[in-house]
Amino acid sequence: MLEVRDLHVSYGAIKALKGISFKVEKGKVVTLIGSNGAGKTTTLKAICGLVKVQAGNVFLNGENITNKPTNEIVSKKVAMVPEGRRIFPNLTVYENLLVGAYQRNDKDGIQQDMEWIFSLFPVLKERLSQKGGTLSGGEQQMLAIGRALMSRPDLLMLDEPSLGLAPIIVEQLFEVIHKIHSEGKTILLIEQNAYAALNIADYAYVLETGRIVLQGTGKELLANEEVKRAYLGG
Amino acid sequence: MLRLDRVTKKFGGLVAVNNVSLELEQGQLAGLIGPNGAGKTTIFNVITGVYRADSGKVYFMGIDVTKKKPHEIAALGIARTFQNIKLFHRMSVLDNVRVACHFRLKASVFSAVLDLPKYAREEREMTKESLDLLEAVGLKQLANESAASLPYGYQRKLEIARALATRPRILLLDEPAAGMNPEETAELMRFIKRIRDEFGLTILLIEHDMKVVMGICEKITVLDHGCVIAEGSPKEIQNNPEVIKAYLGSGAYARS
Amino acid sequence: MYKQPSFWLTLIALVVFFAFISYAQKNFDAYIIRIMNVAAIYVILGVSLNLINGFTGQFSLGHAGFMAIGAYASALLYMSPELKAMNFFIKPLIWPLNRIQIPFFPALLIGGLLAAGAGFLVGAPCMRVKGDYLAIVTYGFSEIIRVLFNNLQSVTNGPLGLKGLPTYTNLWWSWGWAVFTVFFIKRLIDSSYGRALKAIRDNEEAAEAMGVDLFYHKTLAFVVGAFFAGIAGGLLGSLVMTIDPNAFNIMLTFQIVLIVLLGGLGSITGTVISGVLIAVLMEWLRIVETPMKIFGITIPGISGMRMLIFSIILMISVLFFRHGILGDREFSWQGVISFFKRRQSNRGG
Amino acid sequence: MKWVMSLLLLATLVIAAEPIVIGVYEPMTGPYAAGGQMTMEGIYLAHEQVKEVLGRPIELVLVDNKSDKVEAANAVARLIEYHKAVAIIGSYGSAVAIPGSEVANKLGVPMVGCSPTNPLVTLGKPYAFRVCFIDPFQGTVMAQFAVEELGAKTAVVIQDIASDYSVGLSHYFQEAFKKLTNNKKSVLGVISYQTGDQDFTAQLTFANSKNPDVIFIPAAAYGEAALIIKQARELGMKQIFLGGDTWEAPEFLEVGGKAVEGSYFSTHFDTEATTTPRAAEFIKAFRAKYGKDPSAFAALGYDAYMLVVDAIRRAGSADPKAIRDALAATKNFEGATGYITLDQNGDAIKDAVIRVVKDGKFVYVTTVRPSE
Amino acid sequence: MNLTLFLQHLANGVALGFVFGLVAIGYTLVYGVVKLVNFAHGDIFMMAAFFVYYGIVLFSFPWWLSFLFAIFLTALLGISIEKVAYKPLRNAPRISSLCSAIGMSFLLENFAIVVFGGRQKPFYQPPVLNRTLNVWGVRIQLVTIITIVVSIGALFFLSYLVYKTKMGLAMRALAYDFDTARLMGINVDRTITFTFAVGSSLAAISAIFWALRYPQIWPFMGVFPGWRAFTAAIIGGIGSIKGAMVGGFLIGMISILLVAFLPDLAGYRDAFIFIMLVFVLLFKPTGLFGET
Ligand SMILES: Nc1ncnc2c1ncn2[C@@H]1O[C@H](COP(=O)(O)OP(=O)(O)OP(=O)(O)O)[C@@H](O)[C@H]1O
Ligand SMILES: Nc1ncnc2c1ncn2[C@@H]1O[C@H](COP(=O)(O)OP(=O)(O)OP(=O)(O)O)[C@@H](O)[C@H]1O
Ligand SMILES: CC(C)C[C@H](N)C(=O)O
Ligand SMILES: [Mg+2]
Ligand SMILES: [Mg+2]
Repeated sequence: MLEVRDLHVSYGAIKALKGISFKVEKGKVVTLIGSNGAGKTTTLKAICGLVKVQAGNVFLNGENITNKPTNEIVSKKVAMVPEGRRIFPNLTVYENLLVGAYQRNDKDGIQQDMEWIFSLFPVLKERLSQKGGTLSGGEQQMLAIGRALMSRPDLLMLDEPSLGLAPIIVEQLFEVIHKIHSEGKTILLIEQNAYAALNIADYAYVLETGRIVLQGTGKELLANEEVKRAYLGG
Repeated sequence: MLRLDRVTKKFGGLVAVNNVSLELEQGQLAGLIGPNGAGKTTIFNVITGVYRADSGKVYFMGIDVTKKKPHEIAALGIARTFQNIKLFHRMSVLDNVRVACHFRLKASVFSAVLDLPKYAREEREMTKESLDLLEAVGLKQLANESAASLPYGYQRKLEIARALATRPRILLLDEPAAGMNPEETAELMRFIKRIRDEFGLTILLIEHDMKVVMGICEKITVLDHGCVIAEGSPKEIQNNPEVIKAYLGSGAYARS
Repeated sequence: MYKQPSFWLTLIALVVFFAFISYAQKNFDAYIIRIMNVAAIYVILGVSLNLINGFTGQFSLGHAGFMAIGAYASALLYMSPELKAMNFFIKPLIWPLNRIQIPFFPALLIGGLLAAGAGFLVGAPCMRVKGDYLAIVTYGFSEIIRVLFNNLQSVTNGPLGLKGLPTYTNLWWSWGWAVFTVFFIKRLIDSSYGRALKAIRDNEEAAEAMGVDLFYHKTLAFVVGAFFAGIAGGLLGSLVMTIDPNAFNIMLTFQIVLIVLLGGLGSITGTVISGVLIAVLMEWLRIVETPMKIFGITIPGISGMRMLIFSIILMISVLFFRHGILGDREFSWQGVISFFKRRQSNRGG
Repeated sequence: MKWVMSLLLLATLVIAAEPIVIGVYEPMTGPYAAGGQMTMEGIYLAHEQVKEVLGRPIELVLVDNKSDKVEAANAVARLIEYHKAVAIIGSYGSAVAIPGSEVANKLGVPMVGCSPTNPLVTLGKPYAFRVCFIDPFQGTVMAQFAVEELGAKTAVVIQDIASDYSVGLSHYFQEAFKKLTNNKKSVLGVISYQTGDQDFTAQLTFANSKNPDVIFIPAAAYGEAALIIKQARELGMKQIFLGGDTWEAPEFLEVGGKAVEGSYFSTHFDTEATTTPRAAEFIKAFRAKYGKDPSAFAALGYDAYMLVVDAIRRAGSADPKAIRDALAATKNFEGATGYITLDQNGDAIKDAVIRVVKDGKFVYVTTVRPSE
Repeated sequence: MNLTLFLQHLANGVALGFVFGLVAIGYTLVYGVVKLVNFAHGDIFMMAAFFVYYGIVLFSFPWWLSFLFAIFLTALLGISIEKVAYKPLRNAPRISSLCSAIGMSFLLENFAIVVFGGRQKPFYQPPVLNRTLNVWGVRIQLVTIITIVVSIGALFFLSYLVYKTKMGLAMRALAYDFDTARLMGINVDRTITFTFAVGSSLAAISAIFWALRYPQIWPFMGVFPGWRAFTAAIIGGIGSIKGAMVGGFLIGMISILLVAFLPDLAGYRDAFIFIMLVFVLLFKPTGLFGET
C-alpha cells in the first residue's frame, strides 16, 4: 500500500530524517515508535506532503506521490490525525466533521458515518454545535479522530491519538482501531503508549534521531529487551 | 493551603464546574483526574484567575483570590503549566525563565534603562536563579537556544522551570506527561517528586496517565461532568466502581 | 558594564558620529541637512513604533496622532506671542497660551509628555481589545485627534494650522534625540522590562500566569512609544515650519509602519537603517520626475513616476526580504569583531 | 599670450552662458493635480516665449509637490539647494504654498505664488509674493455679488472643516455678508464636511431646511463642489450656489453636468474681460499652442513667470536678494490677468472676475474692483 | 423638525449606510478567509471604476457591458494580486503580507496616477438609472434603491456561499489553518483564488454603485471607502458578513444623523464614529458578531 524509500527531510539546518525506508502492507497495522524528536511526526508529514522531502520517495499503491500537493495525496483515500489535534477552532463540532468528509459527495453515507462516530464518541454528539476551539483537550482529540474517519480512508495515519485521553477512552480508541483494521483498512500508527501500540500492530519500526534502528512484528518487539527498557518503561 | 469552596463555572448553558470543593494541604502532592471535558482544566483556570467563578470562592493561604487577576495570583505564589504548551517561542530558553522572575523586580524602568547598580544587581540575581532552575531541570546547556526549537519533552520541562521561577508555593501541572514515552514519564515522576521536596512545594496535577497519578499522588480527586465523584488515596480510587465505570475502564490498554 | 570593550567602542562611535554631525551642520548645504533631519525623525518614529508593534506585539496605527499632539503642544509653547497673534487671525488663541513662550527643549519635552499621556489613554483599551481590533482603535484615536484639532480653532487654529514656526530643529537636536531614542529603547527591550514585553507578544496568557502585569506593561510600551513620537512630531513641526491637523493623517502612520516593516519587526538596527534609507530614497527618486537628457534626447519627467518606482521597490523588498532588512537580528560589537576575526582566519587559512 | 586671452574669453562666455534656474513647485498629482497642471500650461507657454534673461538661458525646473505640505517644503528646499534656483514659482493651493513660502523665505530666495489666495502665504514673509488677490477680498466680492446683484438676504455656508482655504474663505464671506445685509443673523447656518467626503445629503438637507437665498460653497476640491451641487439638485433644492476660484476646472463641469448650471464663482481672469494688451497676445498664443481657451490658473502661471523674469531684468542680476528687491518694487506690471502692483505684503491688488456656468461653459458675468 | 425633513434625513442615512455596507461585505469576505487586512481593497475598488470608465470611453461599450467587463477584469486583477503579492508570503509571518498589502495599495494608486492621470474624471451615469424618486416629499435616487436591493442580495448570496456551501466550509476551515485544511483534501490555492475573485467582484460592484451615486473617479477614490469598510468590518466582527453590513450601515447612519440632528457638531462627525467604535469594542472586544 505505502512504501517509503530512503526519505530525507530537514528543517533548515536540522536534519530530522536521515534516510528512512519502510513498508505498510495493505490491511495491516504498522506502528512507528521512538522517543521525543525521533522524527515520527516528520515522517507522517512527509508522506502527506506537508513538509518538503529533500531526497527519497514515497509510493502509494505503486504511484510516486513524493512532494505532491497535500490535497491530491489526501484525495487518494489517505487520512491523518495530526499531532496536536489541529481542530478548526471557529467551526462547530458538526462542521469539523463535515470538513473531514470534504472529498466525499454521498450525503447519506456522510450522515451514516457521522452517526457511527457519535456512537464511538458520544460526547461529540452532546457538543455538536459547540465551537471546536472551546472543547476540552480530550474532546478535541476525539473530534480529530472522528474527522479523519469521516473521509472513509483506505490508509489512516494516526499521530499519537491517545494523547490526553482518559483511560477508558483510550481503551475505546484501540477498539476502534482494531475494528477499522478488521474492515480491511490500513493503519499507520504513532504512539507513545508503545505497549498498546505494539500489542495491536502487525509490524513495527523503532525510530531514533531520524533513522530506523529496529523493526519486527509487534510481538517480536514487545519481547525485545532493548525496546522493553527504552519504550515500555520496564 | 488552597481551598476551593463550592466553585461553579458555566459556559453558556454548560456547567463545566459544578459546586466543587477541594482542599490541599501544605506539601501535598495531589491529583485531579476525570473524563475528558470533566472540568479539570477549567478548575485550573478558575484558580489562576483566567476565568472568574460564577459562584463559590477560592482561598489561598487564607486570602480570597477569587476576584484577583492572573498576575496577582501568580505573584501570591500559584504557578501553573498549560495543557497545550504555551512558551514564549521567540525568546531564548533562559529568557523564558527570566520573564517569570520579572514581577519581583524592584528597580524602576529608568534604573533598568540606565543600568543603575540597583538594577544590575537584581538582573544578575535573576539570571543566576534562572540558570540554577534550568540546571535543576537539566536544560542549562540549552539556555541560549530558542524555545521553539526544543523537542516536546524539553518544552514541558521548560514550562515547569518557568513556573518554578515565580517561586510558587503551589504548582499546578496540566497533563505534564502527555506526549512522553514510558521511560521519559518515569523520569518525570522522579523529577516532580524531587522538586516537591527541594522547593517545598504543594503540587496539584492533572494527568490521564494512571501510572503517574497512582504512582506519585498522595490524594486524588475525581471529577465527572463538573462534579467531584470521588476523593481518596490511589488505592481507594482504583477500586471505586464509579470511577472505574466513568473513567478508568478495564485497564486493558493502560500503560503497564 | 564600563569594563566591556563594547562600551568603549560605542562611546568612540558616538564621538565620531557627533563630530560628523557637527561638521555636517556647518558645512553641508541646507538641502542635504534637511534630508538628514528627516532621516533622524524617521529613525525616532520607526524605533518608537517598533517598540509597540514589534516588541510588544500590539498592532498600533496611532503614531500620527501622538506626533500631532507633540507637534502642536510644543509649537504652542515655543512660538512667540506675536507669531501666535498673527496665526490666529480668525479666532484668537485662548489665554494663557497666547501669552506663554518657553524655549525649544522644554517645549519639546512637554509635547512628548502630553503625547505620552495620550499613549496611556490609548494603551488602556488594550486590555480588552486585541489584534486588528486594536489597530482600528488606535487608528480611530489618531482620527479623533485630527478631527478635534480641526475643530478646536481657538486652541489649534483649526485647519489653518500653525505657520511660520521658528526652525529650531537642526542636526544636533534631531540626531541627538534619535541617538537617545535608540539608546533608551534598546536598553529598555534588553532589560527585564523588555523581556516582559516580548513575553506579552509571544503569549499573553502565559505571560500573565507568570506574574507579568499586562496592563502595566502594555501601557508602558504605548507611553514610551508615544513619548518619542511626540518628540518627533515636535521636531518635524519645527523643521517643516508649518503644521496642520491634516498633515498627521493615516498616510503618515503608514509611512512609519513601512519603515518598521522594512527594517524588520523587532530589529532596532534594521529600523534605523530603513528610516535613513527611506528618507534618502524618497528624495533621490525625484530624478525620475525631472526631465533627463540622455544622448541629447530629452525625456520628460512623468509625474507620479517617483512614487510608482518607490512602491515597486517596496514590493520587491517585501517579497524578497520577508523579514525586513535584518529580520530580528541586531547590530552588536561582538558580531563585528567576530566577523573580522573570521575574515582574518579565512585569509590565514 | 593670445591663446591665454582667448581661453579667458571662452571661460567668461561659458560662465555667462550658465543658465539661470527658476524653480517651480506645483501639484502634479494628488487632489490639486488639475490646478497644478493648468498652471503649468501657462508657465510652459511663458517659458517658450522668453527663454533668456541677462543674456543667459533660463532653465525651468519643476518639482511635483504632490499636493502635500511636507513634500512642498522639501520641494522648495530641493529647488534652492540642489538646483540652485534663484527664484521660485508656485504653488496652486494655499495649503501647499504656505509651507513652500516658509522655506523660500527662510533660505532667502523670492517666491511668487500664482493662485494661492490665503493671506498667510505672504504675511510676514519679505521673500513671498503673489500675482493674485487674497481671500478677504474674494470673500467680500462674493458676498457683495450675492447681496447686490442677486438680491440675497440670507445665506448658508457649507465648508470643508479640514481645509484651511475653505475655512478661511468661509469666514471672510460670512463677515462681509453679515455686514452687507446689515443683519447679524443673515447667515442662517454654517455646516461642515471633511475633505474626501462624497455624500453631502445631510449637510444639504440641513441647508435646505433653513431655506436660504444662496448657498456658499468654498470647497477646496472642485470635484466635491460639483458633487454637492449635484446632490442638492437631486434633493430638489433650487437655491443659487456660489463659490470661489477653485471651481474653475473642467472637472467641475464634467462632474457637475446640468446640476451646476447657473452657479456663480469668483476667479482671476476671463478671456472676455481682459484689461491689458498683453492679455490678447497671451490668449492668442495659448490657443495656438493648446487649442483651447486659457484658464485663470494658466494666465496666473504665465504672469508669475513673466513677472519673475521682469524682476531679474530689472535687478540686473541673478542674485536672489536683488530679485526680491525688484519684485517688491513691482508697479503696474503688465500681465495677462491685469496690471499688477504688489503691496507691502507682496500681494497683488487686482480685480476679481465673476463667472457663471451656462450651457456647460464658464461665462463671464462681471468684474469687481477692489474698493480703494 | 417636521416629518418630511426627518424622513429625508433617515432616507439619506439609509442610503449612505447601504453604500458603506456593500463596500464592507466585499472587504470582510477576503479579510475573514485569509485573515489579511487587505489594505489594497479600496484600490481594487478604484481600479474597477476606471475599468468601467475606459470600457465606455475607449471601447465605446454600452454601459451595462462596461459594468460586466469591469467586474470581470477586477476579479482577474484581484486574483493576480493574490498570486503576486500574497501567495508567496503565505508561510511568512502575517505581518509580511500586511506590508505587502500596504505596498500593493501604494502601487495601484501610483500606477493609476501615472497611467490614468491624477485628475478627476466624470463617471457615466446611464439616464435610466439616474432618476430621482419622490415619495411623499422625500427624495430618493433610483440608484439608492438599487444599491439597497443589491446589498441585501449580496448579503444573502454571501451568507449562503459561506455558511451553506462546501466552498464556504472550505473557506472557513482555511481561515484558521492552511495545512490542516489541506489534510482534509481542500485545495487551498483554488479556494483562495476563488475568494479573491468573489471579493474583488464585490469590490467592483460596490465601486460601480458608489460611482453611480458619486460620479467622479480618481486614483485616490478608494482610500476613504476602503478605510470605512475596514472600520465597518471591525465593528461587525472580522469575517462576519452580516456584521460588516451592520457596521457599514451604522457608520453611514451616524454620519448622516449626527449632521442632521446636531449640525453644530457636524465637524466632529468622524470623532463620533470612532467613539462609537471604541464603545462597541469595549463591550464586545471582537465586534458585534465576531468570534472570540
Ligand atoms: N518546524 C520545525 N522546525 C525546526 N525543527 C523541527 C520542526 N519540527 C520538528 N523539528 C525537529 O525535527 C526533529 C524531529 O521532530 P518530530 O516532530 O518529527 O519528532 P517526533 O518523533 O514526532 O517527536 P515527538 O514524540 O516529541 O512528537 C526534532 O529534532 C525536532 O526538534
Ligand atoms: N471557553 C469555553 N467556552 C465554552 N465551553 C468551554 C470553554 N472552555 C471549556 N469548555 C467546556 O467545558 C468543559 C470542561 O472543559 P475542561 O477543559 O475543563 O475539561 P478537562 O477536564 O480539562 O478535559 P481534558 O481532560 O479533556 O482536558 C468541556 O466540555 C469544554 O467543552
Ligand atoms: C484651494 C486652492 C486649490 C486654490 C485657492 N485659491 C487657494 O488659495 O488655496
Ligand atoms: Mg511527534
Ligand atoms: Mg484539560
